[in-house]
Amino acid sequence: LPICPNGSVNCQISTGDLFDRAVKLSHYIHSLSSEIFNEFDERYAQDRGFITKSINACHTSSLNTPEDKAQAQQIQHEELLNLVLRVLRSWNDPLVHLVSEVQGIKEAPDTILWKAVEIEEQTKRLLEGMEKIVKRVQPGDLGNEVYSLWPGPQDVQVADEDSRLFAFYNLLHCLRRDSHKIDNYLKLLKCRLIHDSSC
Amino acid sequence: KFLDGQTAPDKPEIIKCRSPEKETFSCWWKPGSDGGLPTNYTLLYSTEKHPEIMECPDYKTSGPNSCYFDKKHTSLWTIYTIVVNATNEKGSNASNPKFVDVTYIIEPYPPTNVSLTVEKTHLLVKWLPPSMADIKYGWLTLVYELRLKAEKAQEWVTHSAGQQTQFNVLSLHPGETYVVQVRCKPDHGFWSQWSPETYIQIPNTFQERD
Amino acid sequence: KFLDGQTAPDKPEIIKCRSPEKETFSCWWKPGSDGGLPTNYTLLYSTEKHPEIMECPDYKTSGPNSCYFDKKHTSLWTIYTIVVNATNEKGSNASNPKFVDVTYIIEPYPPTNVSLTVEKTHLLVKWLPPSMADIKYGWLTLVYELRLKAEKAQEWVTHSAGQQTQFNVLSLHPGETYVVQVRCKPDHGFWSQWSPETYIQIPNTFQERD
Repeated sequence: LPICPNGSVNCQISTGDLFDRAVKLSHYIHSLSSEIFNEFDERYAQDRGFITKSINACHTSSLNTPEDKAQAQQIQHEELLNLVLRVLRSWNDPLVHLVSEVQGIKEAPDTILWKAVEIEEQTKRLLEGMEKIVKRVQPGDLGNEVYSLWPGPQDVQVADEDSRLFAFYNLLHCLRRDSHKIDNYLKLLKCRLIHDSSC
Repeated sequence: KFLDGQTAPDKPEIIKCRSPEKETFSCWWKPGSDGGLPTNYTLLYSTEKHPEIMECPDYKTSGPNSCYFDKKHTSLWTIYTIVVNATNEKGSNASNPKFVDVTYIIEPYPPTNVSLTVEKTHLLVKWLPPSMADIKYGWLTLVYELRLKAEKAQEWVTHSAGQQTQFNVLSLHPGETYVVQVRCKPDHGFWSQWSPETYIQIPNTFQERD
Repeated sequence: KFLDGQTAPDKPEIIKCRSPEKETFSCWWKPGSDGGLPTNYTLLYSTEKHPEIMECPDYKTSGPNSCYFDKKHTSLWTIYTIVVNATNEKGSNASNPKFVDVTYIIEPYPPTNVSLTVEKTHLLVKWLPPSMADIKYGWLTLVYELRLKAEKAQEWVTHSAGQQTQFNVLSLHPGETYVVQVRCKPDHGFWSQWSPETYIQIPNTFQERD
């Protein structure tokens, strides 16, 4: 089957288009992550002081990610792209777990369940796109290190309700944070690589 | 054998591919003549990531002469090369290939909640965009068109509303009943269907503009 | 000593923290009663990456009862634990801690240079992002909303412009004076204030679309 119309050689989606789609998807994923966190926080976490316990408790905290504009300006785009890929991959298992466990939360509204499923699905789509972008931007080895920074769901199995709710709260808190990082870095990379830092 | 008028089928033509929300898409084809014999149609496709030939996953959902690609088979990140083969006893014939990038074949669902309010000197038409993630999060801009006509008239009057989700229609006749529809289109995409017809009768007290 | 009515100061309250451009931020507090004695306020904070207690780097830039964190002292995606202490001769009292992630307290300044140009069939509204916001680099992404109304009308009509810095407004009445304002919001944050009101009179020659 000829791949491209009338024999043109390089018929593929432009890198600019790939970035556009990745940014739309990351924006959507973060918006959903914020909504699901806020909904859970309002319904299950009020006055439980979970925020103090969630300090330095994200499984991705050890990843050295830029935390202000100056740091982001210094980092090479290959490194930033790979960071985005690593953060995304580190959420594969936790999101699978989140979707299965959310159904066990007492009177969890459908909206929380729907958003968990949607976030997991769209994150997989974004990962597919990021792998394509990284291959396009730096054709070398994609580095498919198996990623499981996530220690696994042991807290969630414990009986006492407070610990179980905190385990969820922390997962959603970290998801909101990491999805915002991914969204921010992708918007920045798009401006840098596609619009020559002149968005 | 050819004397009995039976031949291989004509080349089918892929007429359009559309996606309502970039998560799924469908393609439709127009068969050519079937050469006087029972003819079978298969849609084959490949993508950059999976260059091996795959067959249409679902010939039913989008109706006759169609192929429906569900979420699992729809990727934002690749160009699809699609061909339809017509085959009968005498042989087969393939359509020209169609190259599809899902982001550029969006035909959104129509606008919703069309509301009509008669104000002193004009009719205020308001609507909501179709519910689609990209729109809700401000990442896909839609432009709108509305059309209206007196109930018994033949000709529609069409207005372009740009990105607005409301529009003031002037010069209407008191006592007349009007029917209104709205449609929308993304930057790189196709016009939606028109929204269902909405009716309104202009009261006699309406101040016609000179 | 207590007979002279002098006591330790009341507990202060941290009322708000805001970042205008995702690169610096400020917090403001409301003092309680000073117990009748000269009272001193200190803001102390720690972050996830630097758990040791640090003091506010700049009590001046953001006005009275405030602390300003410049670029060097501002990090995103990390929780700041902030407390304000009130101290006088009789003792001291600490506010409740406030937990802040700068990522979620961004409230930009309004858009600037709002310009209105009457074109043949519509009003073109154009504006610039707030001066301090570095949009070019992509660290901050803004979306915009504009509203307008006839000068004497009560109801504003609001339009969402997405990331664009201009918008065509249709269905305006010739001879009418309109007031327009624009505001902006980071992709994930708080709406700015509305820009100052800008006025324009639509000439009588203006072609109402119909």
